Amino acid sequence: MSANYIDTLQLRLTLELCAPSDIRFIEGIVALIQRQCKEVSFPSSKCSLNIPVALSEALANAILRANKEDPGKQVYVRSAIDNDRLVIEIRDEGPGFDLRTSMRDPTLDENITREDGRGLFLMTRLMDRIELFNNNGNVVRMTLNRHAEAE
Amino acid sequence: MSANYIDTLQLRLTLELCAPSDIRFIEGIVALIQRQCKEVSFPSSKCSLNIPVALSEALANAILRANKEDPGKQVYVRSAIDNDRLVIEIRDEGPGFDLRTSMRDPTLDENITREDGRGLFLMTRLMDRIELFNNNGNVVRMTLNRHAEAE
Amino acid sequence: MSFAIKKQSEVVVVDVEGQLIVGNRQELKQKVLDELERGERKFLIDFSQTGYIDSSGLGVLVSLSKKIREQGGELRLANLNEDLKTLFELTKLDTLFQIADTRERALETF
Amino acid sequence: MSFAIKKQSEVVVVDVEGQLIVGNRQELKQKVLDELERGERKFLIDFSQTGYIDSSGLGVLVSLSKKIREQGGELRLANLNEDLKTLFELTKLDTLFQIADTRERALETF
Ligand SMILES: Nc1ncnc2c1ncn2[C@@H]1O[C@H](COP(=O)(O)OP(=O)(O)O)[C@@H](O)[C@H]1O
Ligand SMILES: Nc1ncnc2c1ncn2[C@@H]1O[C@H](COP(=O)(O)OP(=O)(O)O)[C@@H](O)[C@H]1O
Repeated sequence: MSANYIDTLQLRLTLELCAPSDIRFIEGIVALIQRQCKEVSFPSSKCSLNIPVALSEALANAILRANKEDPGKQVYVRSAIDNDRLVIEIRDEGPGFDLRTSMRDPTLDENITREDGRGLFLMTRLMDRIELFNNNGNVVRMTLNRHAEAE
Repeated sequence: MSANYIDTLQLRLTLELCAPSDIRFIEGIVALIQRQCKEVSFPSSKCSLNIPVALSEALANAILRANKEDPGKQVYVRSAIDNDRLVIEIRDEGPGFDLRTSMRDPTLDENITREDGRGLFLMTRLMDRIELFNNNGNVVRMTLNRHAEAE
Repeated sequence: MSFAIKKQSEVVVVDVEGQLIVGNRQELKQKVLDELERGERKFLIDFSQTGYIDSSGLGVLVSLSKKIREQGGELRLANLNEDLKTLFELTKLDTLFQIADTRERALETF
Repeated sequence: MSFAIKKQSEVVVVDVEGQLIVGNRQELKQKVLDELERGERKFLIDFSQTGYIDSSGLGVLVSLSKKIREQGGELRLANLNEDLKTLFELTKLDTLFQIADTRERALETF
């Protein structure tokens, strides 16, 4: 179906899942959500760059930083995609964190040769909006508009 | 991802859409929901027979019988798929109907050579459960279990 | 979806490519009735490339079969996959139609 | 996803097939460090068959580049598609690496 067809149908796809704290699940979860985005004809470079990279970062942080790969802890993912935007929420069982104090600029000379510290930076650059909530754990909500980056 | 992988993730996919009262949309909507069912590794003959035929019948009735192809009326579809079952709700803007009095047995000698009247019969045979509700129009809810037909 | 028609030794063979459903059954009906009017009497519908068939599609097959028989002709079906066989059994239409496993078998015995 | 390694005129060429992400970056790191230990000094990573790269993947490229340089060697990258170019520009890693458009161009100038 063409993008126009999708507009006519006012299609909305929601995905919910709960994954063990194991980084081997990341690639499959990303592929699932990529396919959901393609189903509503999300722009192709958003499907191949922005969404997989930002989602992969958020999942890696939830599994490694928040849940510390504890097999007793889970990561909850919810994505909602419609003609206007993608909203993904990732909930972990960690303490939460503060975006401003946790993120550094990896493009600065003193950081550019560091191996880590590019995750939150990429999430904020590749998504239109990042929000944090505390709700029985820590929720990271990422929003990507289908069209222009303006809100 | 294998079916087992999907079980581990407790995946749940929800689709919502609103279609104009035009039978040309049926095939595309059926294909969309078929792909969602394949995404959670629903058994293959349910994806290729039970779901498309029952859904196609319900959509055709909503568009032709309930909305009478009135371009001012819409058909609303909501499907929710998880590891256990598929639930599809089709809401039209018609008066509603009664399953018992509307359905006849098309396998009887007096009906077998008739052109029409096999839709509701197929829906009940291909799905595990059919329910009707009135909710600002008429809602047909069809449930198909992933595994045995028992409830 | 589309309907490819060709003639094979006295028999009009129709391939149903894709779905046979409420949205396109009129097209199949018209194509077959045109051939019937032109004098053709032997018809074979081949489902090897068919996805699913809905009740409207089944209905069109029933009514075509009747019209063809009224003109002294015959309609046969071939190549139903497992799903389509189930559909014909559920509706008992397997008792109404001459159904062959393969196109060759159907053509042989006309 | 997998990493195919072969030697092409003095240069160790690695093809990244699929994603380069937190789940597999260690495998790439180990493979390249093994070659470095074996005495290899010229490395080319080809991304023509790569999907996406996450920050861990980028991190591994940064640290490999450092380790190789410390041994007097050199790491080059080739065949970044538009998405990967955007990723390297966003992180300014396009200024840190020698990036060639094609594998041939990268091999020529080593
Ligand atoms: N979900 C999370 N829960 C707790 N802390 C987090 C989470 N996500 C990020 N952080 C904190 O933010 C820091 C920076 O994250 P990031 O930019 O992704 O770089 P890296 O993960 O490579 O350190 C992490 O090291 C961690 O302390
Ligand atoms: N959504 C609906 N709204 C109103 N009436 C309906 C609806 N679905 C079915 N019906 C009624 O039930 C009858 C039988 O439907 P069905 O078994 O699908 O056969 P057919 O549509 O070929 O008549 C229809 O003719 C119609 O009167």
